[in-house]
Amino acid sequence: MADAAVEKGFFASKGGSLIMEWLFTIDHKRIGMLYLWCILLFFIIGVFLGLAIRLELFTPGRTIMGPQAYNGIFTLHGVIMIFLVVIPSIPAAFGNIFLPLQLGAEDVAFPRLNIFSFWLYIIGGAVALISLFTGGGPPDTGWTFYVPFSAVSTTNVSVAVAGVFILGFSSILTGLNFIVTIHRMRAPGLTWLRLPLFPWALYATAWIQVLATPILSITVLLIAVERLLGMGIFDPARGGDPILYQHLFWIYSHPAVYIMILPAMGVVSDIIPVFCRKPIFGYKTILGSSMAIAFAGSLVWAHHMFVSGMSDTAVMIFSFLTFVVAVPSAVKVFNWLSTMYKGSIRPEPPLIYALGFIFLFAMGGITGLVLGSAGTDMHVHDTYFVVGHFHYVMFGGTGMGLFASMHYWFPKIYGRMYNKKQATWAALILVVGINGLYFPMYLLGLAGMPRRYYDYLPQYTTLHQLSTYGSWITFVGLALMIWNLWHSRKHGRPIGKNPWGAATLEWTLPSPPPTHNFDEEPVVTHGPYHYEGVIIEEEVSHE
Amino acid sequence: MSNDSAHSDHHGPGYTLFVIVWGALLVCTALTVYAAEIDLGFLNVALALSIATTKAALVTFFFMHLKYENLTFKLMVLACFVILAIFIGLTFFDTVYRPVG
Amino acid sequence: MYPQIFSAASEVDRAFLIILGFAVFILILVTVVMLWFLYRYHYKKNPDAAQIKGNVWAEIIWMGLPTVIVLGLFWTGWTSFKAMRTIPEGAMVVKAEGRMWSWKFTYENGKTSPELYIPIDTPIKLELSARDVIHSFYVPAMRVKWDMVPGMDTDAWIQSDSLGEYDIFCAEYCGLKHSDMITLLHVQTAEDFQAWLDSSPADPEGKPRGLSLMEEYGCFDCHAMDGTDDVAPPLNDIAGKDRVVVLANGTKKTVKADYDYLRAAILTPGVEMVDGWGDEMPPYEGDLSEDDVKAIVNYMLGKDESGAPLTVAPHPGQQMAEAEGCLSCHSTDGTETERAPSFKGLFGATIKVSRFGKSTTVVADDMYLQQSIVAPSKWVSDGYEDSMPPYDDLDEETVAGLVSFIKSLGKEAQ
Amino acid sequence: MSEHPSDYTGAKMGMWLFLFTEVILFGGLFVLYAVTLQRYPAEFHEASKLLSLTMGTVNTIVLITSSLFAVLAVTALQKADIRKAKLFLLLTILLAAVFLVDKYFEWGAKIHHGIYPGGEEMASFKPGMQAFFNLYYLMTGLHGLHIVIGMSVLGWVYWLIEKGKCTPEHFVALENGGLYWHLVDLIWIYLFPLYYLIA
Ligand code: HEA
Ligand code: HEA
Ligand code: HEC
Ligand code: CUA
Ligand SMILES: [Cu+2]
Repeated sequence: MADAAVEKGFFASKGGSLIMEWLFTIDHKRIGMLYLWCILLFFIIGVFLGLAIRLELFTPGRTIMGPQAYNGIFTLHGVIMIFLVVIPSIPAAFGNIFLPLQLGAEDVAFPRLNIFSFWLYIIGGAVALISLFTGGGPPDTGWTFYVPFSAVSTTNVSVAVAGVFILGFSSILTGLNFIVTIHRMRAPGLTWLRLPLFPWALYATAWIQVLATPILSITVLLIAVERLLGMGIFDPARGGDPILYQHLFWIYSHPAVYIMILPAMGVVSDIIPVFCRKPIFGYKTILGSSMAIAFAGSLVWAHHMFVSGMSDTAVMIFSFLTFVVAVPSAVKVFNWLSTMYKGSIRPEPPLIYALGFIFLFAMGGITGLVLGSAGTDMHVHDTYFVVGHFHYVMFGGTGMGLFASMHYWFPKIYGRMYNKKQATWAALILVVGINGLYFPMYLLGLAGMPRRYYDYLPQYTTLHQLSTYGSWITFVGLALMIWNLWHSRKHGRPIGKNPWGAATLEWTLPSPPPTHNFDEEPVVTHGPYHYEGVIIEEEVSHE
Repeated sequence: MSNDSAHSDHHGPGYTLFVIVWGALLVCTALTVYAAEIDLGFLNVALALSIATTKAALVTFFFMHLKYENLTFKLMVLACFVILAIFIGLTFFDTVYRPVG
Repeated sequence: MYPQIFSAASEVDRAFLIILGFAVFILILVTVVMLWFLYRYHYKKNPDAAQIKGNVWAEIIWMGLPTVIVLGLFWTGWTSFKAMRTIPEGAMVVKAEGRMWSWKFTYENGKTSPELYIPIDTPIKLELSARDVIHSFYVPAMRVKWDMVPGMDTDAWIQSDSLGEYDIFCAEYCGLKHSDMITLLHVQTAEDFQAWLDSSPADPEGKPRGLSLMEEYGCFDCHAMDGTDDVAPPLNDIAGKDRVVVLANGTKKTVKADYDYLRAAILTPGVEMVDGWGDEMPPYEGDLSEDDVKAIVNYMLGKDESGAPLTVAPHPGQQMAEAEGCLSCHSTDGTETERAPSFKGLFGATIKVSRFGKSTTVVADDMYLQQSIVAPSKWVSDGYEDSMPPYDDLDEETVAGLVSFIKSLGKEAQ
Repeated sequence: MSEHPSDYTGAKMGMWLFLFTEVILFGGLFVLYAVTLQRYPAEFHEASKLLSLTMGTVNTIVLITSSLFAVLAVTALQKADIRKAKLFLLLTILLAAVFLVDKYFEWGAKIHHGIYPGGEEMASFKPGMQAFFNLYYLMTGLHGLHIVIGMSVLGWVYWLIEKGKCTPEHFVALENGGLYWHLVDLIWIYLFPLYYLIA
């Protein structure tokens, strides 16, 4: 019996009902798994909505739905993808599971708070979904909820922003928990400079979550107040200023894009050295750039507002700062590439996904420069160029980062290995598909096609159709990947503790890790990328 | 992880200190009300805010025991206020320089 | 990219070239290096990794160099922006107003138009404003985009070095028909422009003034005239009907749609709202002169401007359709001939067409109708031959008149 | 698995972080306030005159004093004087209630005069003054909500002491409750001059 329990690790039932054991668990690994499943579920919903958008745009005019439905669908697509998928994705799922393990800790600092933020996530998600079926129907404002439109729209905006409000708190509490965990729960010998880069990235992310998200809360609260009491806080006739709404919104939402990307960068920084068998190049620079991005990320929000009617001085300042933030990202890319230099590279699936990440993130990030430059942004702002940019960084960046983590840690979580060949193929198809899907959007944007358009002029038809074909290729890659992982969960080849030969603490545990993590508190004596003497344990050991 | 005895050697300061700080806060309040009576133009706002900040500092350092916390805590508080200052400050680059009209 | 007709925008295009050029270069570099390393240092070729932990100089270089480059990019971007924002002294002023979901351009002599006409090679200052929510004035051919914010005055400037017609888009999401908020920029010779500017907005061929006003003010963007609910209640046959309205304090009452009711519904729509509809209609108070309101209300009441009952005049487009010979193939009463589909009920219908030889369906909206007249071969309705001649020599007004005539023959009731 | 065995510093750190989120939450409104003040200094001046300086000052003193009692409660508990700690805590909550009563009368008077969002008097104000009062209601309203939350938290801590779950050895609950209460005070320290004193 003891044996079976070890084999199932933290999955092993302790005899309670499923609900009690999972929904009320305070084990960080279970909470992480709950997040993972919910995030994947929402991701699939979001993806179907994305697919519906693409089908509608296959021809000008009406293809499969009317304008009201379209506007609702892209709003929902944006809200789900941003607030329910990419913001929680890596930190809430993999952060929860692996942060304490990488620190050599028993759990996060506040386990009850942890499950509470999961409930908030579920409640927030449920409220957001309820807004679809009640009141005036699905909100049609876009995920940015700009006033005054969001104040006059007859759709169910109030309920939707209530959902966003709750989700914000879920995110804040996760961040808070992680900061305290990293400060207080590192194993003996695990100094700040021996911390793997994934916890470092989570640390930087957590600060953004704590210090930026409350602005979102107050902003959506103001929308609700505006709708329910009609105060006119953003109404010029009553002394308000609609552009201030945009400031408040982006004060949160720009830093939020770094909430999305930093954890993915952290994962990639952890994966690359493992498969190159050499330490990460410039460890301190990478962790420094994470913190720099987190800080400088809060200085650039108004680059979303270059043509909003704000002052030209502000345009200059924010454009300047935007370019400055691009540098730490560039530094990371160069350091990753240098890590490969003279390595002994094993192209296993996690590495393929990580390299896919670098390529796609660079494709997206570099067009951020076009957007950050005031003159060029004037042309491409609110066109498909922007849509292309953020899909590359969010899907190609965060999405691929999430997939990389899934493939990297899958054997740890399930104690089994997926089909590596299929995983690699899925990665390659995804890279091709994502380019097919989003590259035409750059061209559309340069040609002047505005975003959030239900209908378009005939001259844009060809590019829209190319993009739609691309979405089908993406679909194939995604389906193959998910099927492979789903199947291998139960039927994969059993695998040993440390199939990749990684040097961080989670790989010293059995797979899946036991409920109590470490039998005795580990003592750390070297850095996280020290591969000397680390054995690749492919086989299940029978000690 | 701190060992459990860590906080038994945490001797907070005594009652008197806090009563003194309270007295100082009341004096500040009186001062700021008085200062508002005299017209200093825009300086009024600046003065009121400096007094408020003094009071806020008294509250954080003494009532909230920040004075007795270690450097990490102090840096964190600093980070929070720096960020808030950035949010307010950078917004002014827009609103102050908007063409009037 | 789009052809470019604005001299100040050439700096923007140069900035595009520089930044995109840099982007392509760095992307190729990153990708090639990545793939080369992947190949060169494959573990079979290179079984022992060199334990390099970093290199201070390398890192300083790739922190410093990008910083310098990036600041250069910032500067090109900013100067090009500055050029677009520096409005020349003495530019001709045109007021542009955005509203759900149409445009109104007002010239210095008081003439208004839903499309923008400008003379060639003349700097134009656009004073932008919005009536209800935020819209954005966007001319891709000029790289100009600027938001129109309710309650705020913003401006932009344009100038064209080429004659022709260019698209104007609304680039800020503004609700249901955001994507229909498209209009045209006509660049004319100085003489043509002057002639256009001086022509009085007189009713084309006896169209009632109330109707042209309603078209001009965008009423039909929200209201239909065929009894169907659009974004707003339909306005045909409204005269004398009982309306249930909701007052500001939430109570409901029933009123008759008489002159005063309709007048108030236009000028201050938020005060008495039709039950079941939201407060989306912008108030037209101060925008419409008392005369104009009178004309509109009388038109809705089925009277002419003086208040006398109207004899239904034939639709102005009918004459055009006859003159251009459309009616020799198309019927207007629903009878399908072998040669061409009927106009009746065409507008709004979902029809099967073949496009480049592939069959799809489209909705016969404004754009479709317009395209079907100018370039009929693009979409060929199923069951018909590609036998209609392209009418690409018609002027804009005539095409618009024809489209509006087809629309007047009813919307497909679905 | 139990809650992590009382990591005192960790718990306090968590509380501080939470306070930061509160600061930033109000910070959003401070952004609005700052910008609007800069735009309509004269109107703010005028509108501020309509507020009762006496009531504002009284409330400031009340809140500062309640903050004092909160910190004294912590000190008393640290010194293992449970009886005193409970007394101070009660006084804190009592003064909070006084604050709310004062606020009730203040708001009531304004609303009575039609100065509230949607009120007739308010509608006749200049835009800048309307903005002043909109923000006034928003910020003092949100602050009032925090007073209520703070009272509940302190009440709960009182109950913990009563039950012997918050003791001279494990007083972090009281300390954190106190921290929260000081924050509420801190925000008022700024609201007071910004609304009452710029006349
Ligand atoms: C994961 C999310 C994510 C990330 C990481 C980024 C990263 C960046 N973004 Fe993006 N952005 C979004 C998500 C994201 N963005 C979203 C969602 C929107 C639209 C919101 C909406 O309106 O709905 C948006 C919109 C947006 C705009 C507004 C456009 C508009 O509406 O007009 C701008 C403008 O400056 C911008 C800029 C940038 C920049 C400069 C970066 C930089 O951080 C990028 C840095 C990366 C690189 C530079 C590439 C890698 C480096 C190299 C290959 C080395 C070589 C590089 C150099 C030497 C510089 N973004
Ligand atoms: C991480 C975030 C994220 C992700 C992953 C995506 C993914 C996709 N998005 Fe995204 N999108 C946003 C975030 C994201 N989006 C945001 C924030 C907006 C702005 C909203 C706004 O304007 O307010 C937006 C807007 C947006 C638009 C612009 C709408 C407009 O402006 O009018 C378009 C248009 O094509 C689009 C398309 C897609 C597509 C095709 C996908 C692809 O995911 C689709 C690719 C995948 C597939 C095609 C696979 C389909 C899979 C299945 C069918 C199921 C598979 C089956 C099994 C697994 C068993 N999105
Ligand atoms: C943005 C959309 C929009 C535009 C543009 C618009 N309306 Fe309306 N209109 C509405 C809506 C929604 C209602 C119903 C709610 C209300 O009464 O305010 C309405 C109601 C009305 C009514 C009352 C109808 C009834 O059933 O009693 C009249 C009359 C009217 N509009 C006339 C006009 C005229 C004339 C114009 C142009 C000058 C116009 N509208 C432009 C949206 C619009
Ligand atoms: Cu007007 Cu979009
Ligand atoms: Cu941004």
